[in-house]
Amino acid sequence: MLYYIGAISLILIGLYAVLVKKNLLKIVIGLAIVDSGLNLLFIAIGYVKNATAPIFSSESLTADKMVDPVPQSLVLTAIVIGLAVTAVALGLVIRLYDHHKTLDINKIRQLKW
Amino acid sequence: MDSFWMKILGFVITPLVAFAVGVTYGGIVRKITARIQNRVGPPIYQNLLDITKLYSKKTAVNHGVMQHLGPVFAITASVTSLFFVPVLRDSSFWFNLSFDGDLIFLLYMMVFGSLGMALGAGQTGNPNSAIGVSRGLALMVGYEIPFVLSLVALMIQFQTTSIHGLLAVQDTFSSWIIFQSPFATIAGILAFLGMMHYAPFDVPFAPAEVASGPASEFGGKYLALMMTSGSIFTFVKLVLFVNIYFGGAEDLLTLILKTFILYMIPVLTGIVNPRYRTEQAIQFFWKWPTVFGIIAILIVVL
Amino acid sequence: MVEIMISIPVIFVTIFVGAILTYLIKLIMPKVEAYFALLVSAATSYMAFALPKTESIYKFNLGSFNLMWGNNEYSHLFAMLVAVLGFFVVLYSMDFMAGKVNLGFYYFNLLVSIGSMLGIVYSQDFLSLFIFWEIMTWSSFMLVIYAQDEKFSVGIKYFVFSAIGAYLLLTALVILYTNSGSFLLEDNINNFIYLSSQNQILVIIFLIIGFGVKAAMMPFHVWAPDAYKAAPSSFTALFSGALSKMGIFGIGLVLFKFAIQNTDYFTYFQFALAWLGGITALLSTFYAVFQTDAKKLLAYSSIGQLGYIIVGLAVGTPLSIMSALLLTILHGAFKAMLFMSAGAVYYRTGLLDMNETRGLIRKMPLTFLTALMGIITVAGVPPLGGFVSKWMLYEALIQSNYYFLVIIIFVASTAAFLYLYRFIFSLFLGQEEKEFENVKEVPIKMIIPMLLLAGFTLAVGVVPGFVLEQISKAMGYLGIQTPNWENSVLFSNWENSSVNLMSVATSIGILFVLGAIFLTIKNYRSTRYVTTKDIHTSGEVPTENENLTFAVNFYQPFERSLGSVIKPSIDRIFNLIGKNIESAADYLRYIYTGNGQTYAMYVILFFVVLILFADLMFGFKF
Amino acid sequence: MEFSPVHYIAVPLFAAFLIPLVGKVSKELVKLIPGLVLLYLSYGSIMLFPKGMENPIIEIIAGFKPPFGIALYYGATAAFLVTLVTLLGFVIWLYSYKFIIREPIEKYYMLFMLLITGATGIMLTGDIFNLFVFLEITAIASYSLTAFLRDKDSAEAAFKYLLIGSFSSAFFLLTVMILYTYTGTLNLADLASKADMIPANAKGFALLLVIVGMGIEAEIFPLNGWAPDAYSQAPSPIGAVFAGIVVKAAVYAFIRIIFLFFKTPEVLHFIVIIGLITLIIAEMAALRQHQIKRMLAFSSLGQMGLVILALGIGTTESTSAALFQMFNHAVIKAMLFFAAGYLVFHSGSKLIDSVTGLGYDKPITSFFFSLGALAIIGLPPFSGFWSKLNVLISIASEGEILIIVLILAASVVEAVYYLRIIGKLYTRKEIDSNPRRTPISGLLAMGILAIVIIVIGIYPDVLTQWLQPAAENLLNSEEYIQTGLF
Amino acid sequence: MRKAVAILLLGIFGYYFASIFLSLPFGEKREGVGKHYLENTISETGSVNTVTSIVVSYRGFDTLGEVTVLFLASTGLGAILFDVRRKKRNEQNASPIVRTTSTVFYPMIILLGAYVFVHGHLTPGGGFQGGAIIATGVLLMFMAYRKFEANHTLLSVIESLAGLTFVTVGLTGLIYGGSFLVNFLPLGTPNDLVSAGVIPIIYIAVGFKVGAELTVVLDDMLKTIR
Repeated sequence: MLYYIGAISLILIGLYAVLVKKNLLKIVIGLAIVDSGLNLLFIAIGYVKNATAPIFSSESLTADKMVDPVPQSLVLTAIVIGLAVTAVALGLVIRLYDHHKTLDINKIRQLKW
Repeated sequence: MDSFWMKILGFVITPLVAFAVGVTYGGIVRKITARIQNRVGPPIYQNLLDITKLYSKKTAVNHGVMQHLGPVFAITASVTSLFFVPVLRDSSFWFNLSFDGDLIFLLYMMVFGSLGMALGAGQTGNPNSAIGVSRGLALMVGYEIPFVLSLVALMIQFQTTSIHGLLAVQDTFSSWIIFQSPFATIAGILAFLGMMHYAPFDVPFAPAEVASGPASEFGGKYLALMMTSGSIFTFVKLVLFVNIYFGGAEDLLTLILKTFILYMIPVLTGIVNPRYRTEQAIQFFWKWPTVFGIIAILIVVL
Repeated sequence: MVEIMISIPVIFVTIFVGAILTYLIKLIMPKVEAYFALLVSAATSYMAFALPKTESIYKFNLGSFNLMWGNNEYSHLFAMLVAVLGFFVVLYSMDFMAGKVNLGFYYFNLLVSIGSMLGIVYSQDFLSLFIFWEIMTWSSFMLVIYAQDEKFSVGIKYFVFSAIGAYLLLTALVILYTNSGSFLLEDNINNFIYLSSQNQILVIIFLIIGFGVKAAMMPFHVWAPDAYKAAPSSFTALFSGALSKMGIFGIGLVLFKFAIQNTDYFTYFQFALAWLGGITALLSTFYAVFQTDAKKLLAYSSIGQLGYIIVGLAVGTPLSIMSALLLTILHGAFKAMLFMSAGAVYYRTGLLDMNETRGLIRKMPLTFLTALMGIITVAGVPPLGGFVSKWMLYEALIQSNYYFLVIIIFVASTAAFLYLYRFIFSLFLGQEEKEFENVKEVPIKMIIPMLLLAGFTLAVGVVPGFVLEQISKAMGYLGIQTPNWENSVLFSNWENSSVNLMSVATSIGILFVLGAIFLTIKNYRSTRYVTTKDIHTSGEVPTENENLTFAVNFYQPFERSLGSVIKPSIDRIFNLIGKNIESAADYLRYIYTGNGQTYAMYVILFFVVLILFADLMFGFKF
Repeated sequence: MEFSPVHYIAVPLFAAFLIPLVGKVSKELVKLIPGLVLLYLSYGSIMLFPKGMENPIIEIIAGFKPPFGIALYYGATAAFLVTLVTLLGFVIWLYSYKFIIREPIEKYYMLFMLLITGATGIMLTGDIFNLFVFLEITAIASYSLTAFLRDKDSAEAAFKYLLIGSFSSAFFLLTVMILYTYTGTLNLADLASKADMIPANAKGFALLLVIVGMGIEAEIFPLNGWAPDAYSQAPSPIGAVFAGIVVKAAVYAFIRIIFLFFKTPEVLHFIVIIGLITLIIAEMAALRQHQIKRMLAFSSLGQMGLVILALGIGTTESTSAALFQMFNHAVIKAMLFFAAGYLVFHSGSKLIDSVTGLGYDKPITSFFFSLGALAIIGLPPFSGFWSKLNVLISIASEGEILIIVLILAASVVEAVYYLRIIGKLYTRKEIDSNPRRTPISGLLAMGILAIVIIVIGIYPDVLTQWLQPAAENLLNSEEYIQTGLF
Repeated sequence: MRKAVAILLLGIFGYYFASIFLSLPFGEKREGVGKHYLENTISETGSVNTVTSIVVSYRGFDTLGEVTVLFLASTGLGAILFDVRRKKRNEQNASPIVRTTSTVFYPMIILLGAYVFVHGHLTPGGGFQGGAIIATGVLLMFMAYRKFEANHTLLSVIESLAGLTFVTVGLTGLIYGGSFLVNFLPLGTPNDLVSAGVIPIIYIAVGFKVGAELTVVLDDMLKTIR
């Protein structure tokens, strides 16, 4: 249960950063935090009490004593996607800083109306 | 064959009579006006003399075809209108073409001449003519409203649009329309004031302001023709009003009497009144005469 | 062979393919395209005339809808108008447009608009009617913007109003379609009674407004003066003469095929429409009086005349409908004449401002003659055709209890004299100025259509029978009993109320000739022509530079006497609406603040609102 | 190797991986490869299209039957849209061929290929997590392409897009979590068949997450703040890709999920309302734009609002009308973006005012723009008319007259701002004649689209016959479940 | 203002969010595809690591997408930062301790990464993890030696080749096995290094690819540093 709360808190903290922080880098960090929260949440959902990792490295391990492997594999993908998005975001931040000489999102609003 | 020649004769005689009556009235009016203004005034036949003189005069200049044709339009219109008005009741000799057209037609026919005049006046290039025409047309919109209101009231009341129909109605009830629908008559007579262009509604021709307006550039035979047409036209209007509102006339004498009395209304009004400005004249017609006309229609409808 | 050749698809193929070919020919061989366009329009007009009226039905399917084209008496009436005017306008354009840029574009759109008008009248289903309607709209829009310079709001105004009309039309059509499951006119007419009463009213109102916009019905007329002015005069002749009649075509159809089925409300529709038409006629006449631009004046006049037509249709007695249809045809002729003569003046002088043009009568006598006959016809003065329709309209109105409407119409047509005189005076009469010294009469190809149309108005004025015959057949199609008519005598229902046009014409003709002969023999030769500078000005000799022209504020007294009647301009109201919409749009724009974070906030806000909504309204159970 | 749906994904992907290698050899070849790929896909589409229309083709990936493996679902709707995407993609490539003159061309085409991959993947996949992956591919490619011009504004636009896009992916991932948690499966058909296992409140929450998450990509109001920026700052062909391909894929996925899981009257009503609001606000906002491409972007939002509205009506007619409208919007808006691209290029400014008089200097480009404008307003005889008519008819048969009136009012507004541009184009003005001409490949691309617009406008049956099965396929979730699971 | 609104909105959001997720039973066994995977992974894919079998085999298509996403990230970054002003980097290297350690550890880290992705089907880890480890090694070198340059051409060739390998394996499966990405090689014995059919091949390709791509990403960004 605590895992859920922790993950959800992470998501909310990330969202807060995205919504409130002025600094582009902080916003990107916020997005990354949201991603982490989501991933943790998903992993937590897949957890089974008293179970091990889903690897049949020895004969003694049986299927019903293992956690759900699907969330893990999905999270693997999600992490990579989050990484990619973060990378692109950072690239854009670099670009924006190059042009605007600032990281304040309130000052980067040429396109409006 | 006989009736055919009679008809032709009618076509010839009617304009002559109309001309004679019109010219005489014109003379009388000048006399009366003079007397009231404490002048001696010209003799009654002065207008005839004027016209005759003008006919004999050689016209020196013209400004183009339209000026040339303007008087022709005018005379055509007045004589044609005359043909379509039954001059005397129950006398086919004076009917001419009056069964071939009705009141609405006449209303439009009467405009024809003014239009021609206006075109002729326009070509002369005299600014006064154009001003006169502009005023005249504006004035026309003014008095047309009560007049049409009045006529429509009558048309609806008696279910006819023809003058013969109105005459027949007055015959059957043996009472004039002035008694049957007084409001319509008042509206009509008030409109008639404007139609005759006597003061206070003489804005289009005001000699002192626009130098007789449209006619200012016409002289000689043009003027003669226009005066002729004017005389006939006066007669046409008088006969028309007499026919509509005052039961028409059985013989020439009655006709002359009635028309003369009717004619005196605008004349006498004119003598004692100064000239309105154009917009005042128009607004005059849009006030009381219009109200009377509307009342007339409302009475009929309700 | 010929019978097989002439069918509606062939007509359409001829004109639309012809239009495209004209455009292409312009690219390859300039100067030939006008002749080709003339050929195309001549062929089309010929086929429209020769098209059999009943047997030429053509059915097909498109986009899973049944469509049908066919000719009937009612269509034929309008088709003839379009065909004749279309041909004349192309003929007129040949010289009028010569030397302008983008002629391929011009002829393409001109031919397409002619074709689409034919399409409208030949459509026996609402869908193809609507399609042709829109084609007509954009092709005419293209011509409106064709000659524009910096100002292009005119075209947009035209299009916006057309679009409003067209979309109302579309809404109505869609409602009808869902009712009857088909777009065919026939099915819709038969199934109209199954529509709910509320929808019936809605459909009729939408259809009438939809068609009425094109017919420049108040209060949707605001586009017309500007658009008529902006289009080249040659096209304006068609625009006002034929294109606006498509609205009349539709209104006639709606009133007598649909609205009449709704017996409860039909009289209200009639009443409302008649008054709308009357007010249109009156107000637009007043507006026309104060115009200084010749084409705008004619445009307002056009609106007014269309008002008469709407009145005639709405009053709905046989005589009034006949007058309306006659006026439809006649207005096509005389308004084309007037626009063509205004165009002719423009062609020679480059001016349309009536404060500047003057005294062209001796330079352009034939154009003047056309204009003269045009204004006489508009004014409704006998012996030209306008009188016939006016007379019938008045008789019908008086006899059908529209007491006050008749007054309005009367006043409107009296006031029409004002602007008509202004038009002819300012262009042709008055002082002859030096600057117009070298003006010549326009080329013959422009004169021919004008004079032919003038002849037509005279013919209608004397022997209207040849037009009334087709009109009465068209009325038969609309299911209206035909009033009495004879070749040259007009009848109304009341006794003695008739006009013998023949004797009128004879009388006028004889007297006119007599008078003219008299004056000519006795007078004309003996006078010498003097210039218009040589006039009496109360004894003073005018100097060279003195202004002797009375043109600016021609009807100032009238304007003053009207006072505030014409002040609250409908134009301004629409402008206000447009402005408000635009500023509302401006405010909406501020939603997009440009701040990415705010957009993110919107996302969360939207989500939270959705959650609350879902929880409080549905408790998350959908 | 017979053509099968997976080629749509694998071949462009292959091409994208190949391009850097080829780029070492020849730059020209880099430009040609996407064209060849898209030509091949178009050819394959046309071959496969009739089969897909008859029966859905289920292609199993990696040899595991659903729900255990991932399967591609090539049903009638997907067939219709994928064919549209490949054909349009080819035209866009044709246009890009001479338009994209800015380095790194190699990366442009790689991203373009990946974008096509992602979009077709969204349309084809039958697995919800796979859908997420393809959404992300599309999104990231879009971010990068938006910033492709690398100027001040495009970077800003891309960042906004990325910011909001991240929300989209987060929300969608949450949806996947909820659905997976309760059903234990990820295959869409399987999920739909087990949708009852989800408790009501979780399902409702998932619905909201989907509406927001997919709504961002489907550009519904008020989630579309990123869209005008991205559309207008991306290179013109990418604007066309966004309008013609990306948003179509997103709307398809959105509505597929809604129809599969949440097809209740309340939800459909809500979609109708949200579509209507999107339509009206977008059109109003477009009215006052000063930049031509930004205006096109808002117009695009409005059009998608109309599509969503029509989808929300939820009848076969309305759905087929919506698909028709999607098709038209893709084709016409692509053409408008193409033409606008060169208008901006020729006039040297993004502002609407600067196109004044270009109609005489650049007649063909202007002609295409005008044609597109008239078509998108819905004037016959162009294709836009038929879809609008169908949409209206389908709404009217539900008796919603008010909606029709509102749609048409929005259309009037639309007419105003498009005609303003046409008016400016053909306003006579002395401008310095610009020696630069629109290259032949650009004209060819626009010409192809113009022909499509006119042909379908004159003879809509070419297309309408395919709409019916496509719409039925989209609506019929029973069939989807049965065929999707064998 | 913005803060208050954000807190309010997030409060409501969090409340509902939590109320939905907290009602999920925690740590319980669930029916579904996961169970099927656990039970059949060895027989169907030959991989003892179920996560790997899911990632590469059952849901191999996802992984293709995943690889694509990474590829996209590097391509996109390349496009975005194409001609960004190259700043001159601080010439000064890190301290000798760091440099020495880095030099020593660099090959080991690379080796570890290689180990992780080669043994992806046997032990926790796989292509992505291995690739990431490799990139870490490179990052270490970047930090230690300011002049350390990654060979862009080589990296992009590796990237492309690895990607092509993946797709080619997939297409080969389509040709030989009837469906895209299907295993067309013998499964071998579970827990052997050479087993599980195409999984190691794919994971090796992925490992190279991820390593190369992350390196490219790092390099792209580092070049912009002041």
